[in-house]
Amino acid sequence: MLSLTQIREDFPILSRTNKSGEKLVYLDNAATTQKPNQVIDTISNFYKNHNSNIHRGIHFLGVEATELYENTRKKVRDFIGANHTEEIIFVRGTTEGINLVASSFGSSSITVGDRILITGMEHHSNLIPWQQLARQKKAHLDIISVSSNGEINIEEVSSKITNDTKLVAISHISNSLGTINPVEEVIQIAHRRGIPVLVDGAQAVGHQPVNVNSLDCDFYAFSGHKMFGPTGIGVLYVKEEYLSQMSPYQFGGEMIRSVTYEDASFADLPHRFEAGTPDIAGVVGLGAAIDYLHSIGLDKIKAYTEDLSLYMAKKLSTIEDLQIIGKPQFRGSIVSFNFDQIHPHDVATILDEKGIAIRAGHHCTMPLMQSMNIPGTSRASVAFYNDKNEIDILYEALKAVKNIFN
Amino acid sequence: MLSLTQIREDFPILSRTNKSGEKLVYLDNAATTQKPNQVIDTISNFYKNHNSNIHRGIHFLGVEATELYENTRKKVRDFIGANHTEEIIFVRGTTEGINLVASSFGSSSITVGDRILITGMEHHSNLIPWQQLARQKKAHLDIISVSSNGEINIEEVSSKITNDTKLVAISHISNSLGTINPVEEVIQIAHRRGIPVLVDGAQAVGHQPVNVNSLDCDFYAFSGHKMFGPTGIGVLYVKEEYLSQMSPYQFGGEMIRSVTYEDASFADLPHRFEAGTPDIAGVVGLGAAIDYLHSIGLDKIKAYTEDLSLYMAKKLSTIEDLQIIGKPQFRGSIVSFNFDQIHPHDVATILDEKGIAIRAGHHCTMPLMQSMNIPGTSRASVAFYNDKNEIDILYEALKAVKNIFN
Amino acid sequence: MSDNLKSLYHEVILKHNSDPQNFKKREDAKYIIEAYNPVCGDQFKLYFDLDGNTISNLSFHGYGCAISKSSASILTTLLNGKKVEEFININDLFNNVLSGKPLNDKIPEELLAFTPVIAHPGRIKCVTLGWDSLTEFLNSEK
Amino acid sequence: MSDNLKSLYHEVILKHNSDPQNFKKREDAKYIIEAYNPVCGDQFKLYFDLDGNTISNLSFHGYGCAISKSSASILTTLLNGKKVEEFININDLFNNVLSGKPLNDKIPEELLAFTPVIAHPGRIKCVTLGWDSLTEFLNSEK
Ligand SMILES: Cc1ncc(COP(=O)(O)O)c(C=O)c1O
Ligand SMILES: Cc1ncc(COP(=O)(O)O)c(C=O)c1O
Repeated sequence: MLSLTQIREDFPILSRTNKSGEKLVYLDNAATTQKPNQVIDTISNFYKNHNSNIHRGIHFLGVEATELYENTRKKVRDFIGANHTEEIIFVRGTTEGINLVASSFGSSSITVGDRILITGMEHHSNLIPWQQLARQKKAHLDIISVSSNGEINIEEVSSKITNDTKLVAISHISNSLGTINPVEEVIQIAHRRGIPVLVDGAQAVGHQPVNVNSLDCDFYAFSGHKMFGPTGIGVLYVKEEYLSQMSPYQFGGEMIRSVTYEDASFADLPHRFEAGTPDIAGVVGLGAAIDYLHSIGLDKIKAYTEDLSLYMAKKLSTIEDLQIIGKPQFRGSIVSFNFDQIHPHDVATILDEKGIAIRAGHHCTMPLMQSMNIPGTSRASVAFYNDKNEIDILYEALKAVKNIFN
Repeated sequence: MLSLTQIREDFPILSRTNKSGEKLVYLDNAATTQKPNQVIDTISNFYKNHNSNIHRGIHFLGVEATELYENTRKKVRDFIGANHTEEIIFVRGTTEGINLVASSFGSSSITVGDRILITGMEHHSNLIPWQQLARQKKAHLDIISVSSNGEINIEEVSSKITNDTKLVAISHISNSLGTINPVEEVIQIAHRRGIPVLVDGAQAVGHQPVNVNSLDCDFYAFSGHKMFGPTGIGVLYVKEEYLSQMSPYQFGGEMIRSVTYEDASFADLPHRFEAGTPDIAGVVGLGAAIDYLHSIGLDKIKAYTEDLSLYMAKKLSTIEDLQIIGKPQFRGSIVSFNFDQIHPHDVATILDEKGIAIRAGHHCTMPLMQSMNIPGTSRASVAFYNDKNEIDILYEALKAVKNIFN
Repeated sequence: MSDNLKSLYHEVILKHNSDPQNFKKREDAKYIIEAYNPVCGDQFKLYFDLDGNTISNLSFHGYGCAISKSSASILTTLLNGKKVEEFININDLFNNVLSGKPLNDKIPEELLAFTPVIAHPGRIKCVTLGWDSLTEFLNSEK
Repeated sequence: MSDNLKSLYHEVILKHNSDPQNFKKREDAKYIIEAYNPVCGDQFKLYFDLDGNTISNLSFHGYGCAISKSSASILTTLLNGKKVEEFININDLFNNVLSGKPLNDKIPEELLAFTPVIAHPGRIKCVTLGWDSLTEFLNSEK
């Protein structure tokens, strides 16, 4: 078990109240997580003591800032079990990471008639880049269907991989249903045919141990703000084998080796992919988030949040007229649900009045909602600072919602 | 005059010392500026009290965060004199802003045989995107030459604009020479031929009043970290007329109107250009930087820093064997210089030992350095928190450098 | 139930939500316009004719939250058979109320049920969804 | 002048900077290799022959800061006529010194002039520029 009182003290926002004086019950962790003082103070401390541009600075601040920045790259490497620091590219977030792959890998490796395979539960960030790439290249986008339980069928993965398939892209954990996808199996199947796999890890990193080496994925993208770190920073892991083939994504300072007016040659990896001044403070803050997660332990975090989320799914399912949307065998920290006759936005607004923050809508998975024939869901998502008491508060509030509409 | 003691107290890093106990004299402001407590505390306060994802949140934190984020867009609009909030796109920095234009505007408006006109003093971020776009589109990149004083000739601008010229891109202030370019005149000339102009404002914003409306530029890019704001955030201004023609740059959440597995339609401006979770805290911090700059006054800042920089240029030019590189009529806060026989990196290292932070190298303007036949320069750049006493310390230290090598 | 909740989901809203007025498709309507909120996914159609300057046979159909649905329902009850100018006038008054301005003129009482939504800026668009679409249509017809 | 400065720009460095040894182009050298530091712009060429295992006629030319230039100059004085293994040995010792490890073996005294550079991590590459290129070349020749 975690020492919850201690942990909650690390997150100052958890003592916020809403306008009616109701205490915040933050259950919107899938949208963004809260930040511990350790992260907030690291960012302040960076600006107060070490702020400088990096890589080219000879002065002591430049040296300090560069060290903090590059040490975080090592931390990230170790955190996700990558082999090389070169494989760690700092980006704005999951969305930019996937766009980078779609642009750089996509432009060289996808051509007319090729196929890209994704699942039907992907976040728009792991759907639209591939959809638009396919349109542009006259390639095809294939969709692995999602069962009413919110799961994919591993046989369908096999059968939908063709000789023309050039990439498989799949979310580690579904942000709208909570499904933990069988990414290891998908990767094995794809690799048997020599096809690289991109994993959208936005909902996994920070909630469970993730090891890109044992997963053997080829691309892995995640966001700092969803793992208790700062907004504006994320990571794209690219396996060395693909990295060296990829052309730069953006052009500018820090990513070149040599330039004339006519042409440019590009810097070593990974700097080639980090054009311009990066979010230095964001990177340093991300490092603090990793340290913080280590200090609690990711195995513990996984056990605790999955238990909490199962408790939530079970408890909410006892409410009359409430359906849990997605009943996967393996569930992350997310539970989606709907009332028969009450719109998710009305649910969320009434909960908001009670200080409970959940999300309502299509959760950037519109086509999934269309395929399930629902306009959206209410979604509650936990983190390790939540507890069963908060779930009970949610439960009571949802019963009150029902009463208002009856 | 500014109240320097008060201002310096706002910047905690200014009391840092180096390993030898020498007090920091920060003259590397062109690389990145330092941040006042007002900015640092705003970021902390955001994370401690308002952190949430934005735009789709119904709960009170989501409302607060969205309001803070979108209010900053209004602040930026007013700060640079834009007409519409839609014209303000948040990006990582100048580099990403220019890459966005090169990709979105470039892909639709530049074709075989077209020409793009830039100056010879552009930062790599305002050179390589155009160079690579030109290569990709079989278009041509034309270069306005830079005089030995570090200036462009306005007649050459006229003569280098042809019927095939589709874009002019020019820095407001040169980051390696300090030259304030005659952007108004360039824009007038280009507009007479119906050609849009992009201005790289990285070195101008925060150091002088900038008004995109009176400039009448079509694109204007700048970085938060160079205007006393956070790293990882910047702004691209796009005049409405061009904005509506431009296709999205990255694809993902927050930038769509409606999505199926087969296709997507895109959100209203400016959200169409802000895919994924943005750097929310960075944006809010940028707003605090704007407030801070307003509280001092940009006219005062301009007068003060330009006076300081002229003082510096004059004083350093009295040192024997020291050449000022670039002697423009109008100088921003930057002075580049070289000793006859001493390498810029050696200069910077010796100054570092004395606590003085300057930059040495090509300053991401390699082709300019090649054209001037120098490997780089030492560059000292001031901000409104510097003073003449610090310039005098620099002066004495440079004389010491000369002594070491003699 | 707290007072806040009572007032936010006022009985007027709840009534129109569970029993929306003029809630029907009419494919032969002279005008069919869409009211879509991409943020929520709320999606209604408004059906009506224009006899000269008079809005007639106004109905709506579609899917949305209680707030957007009840607001659209009230829209149809208030404005069927009214002149375009009357719609514009009421719409202006309604927008004033929703932006928190003091109320000088008379406004149909049902609309006051939506004032507590002001405290939830993310939901204002739900209130105005149908109204905005009709305004936009009328503006484009000018 | 502070003690720090004295030691950082040691007279050995200053001497080799103002009067670099074996500073000449030799286009007919058996091997010409480039030493380029994209961060600083330092750019040297090393010219040498290999007689079996022996490095001979070692010279260098190009442009760089005092540290990279003096280090390259010392490299040529120390290693001309030496065996490849000796270079590797000295290079390893030198790298140990520069990474702050305690010194067990004897190392040519001139090289100790560079130890203060350890405090300036951004400049270490200047010290090792020529050495690294030679190492890389020898590794690729294996
Ligand atoms: C003139 C100019 N343009 C562009 C840039 C790039 O800005 P950033 O690195 O913040 O993207 C800089 C900063 O180095 C600059 O000085
Ligand atoms: C599964 C999944 N993928 C991608 C994203 C996009 O992440 P970001 O908005 O940080 O780029 C999210 C976050 O909403 C997500 O949940």
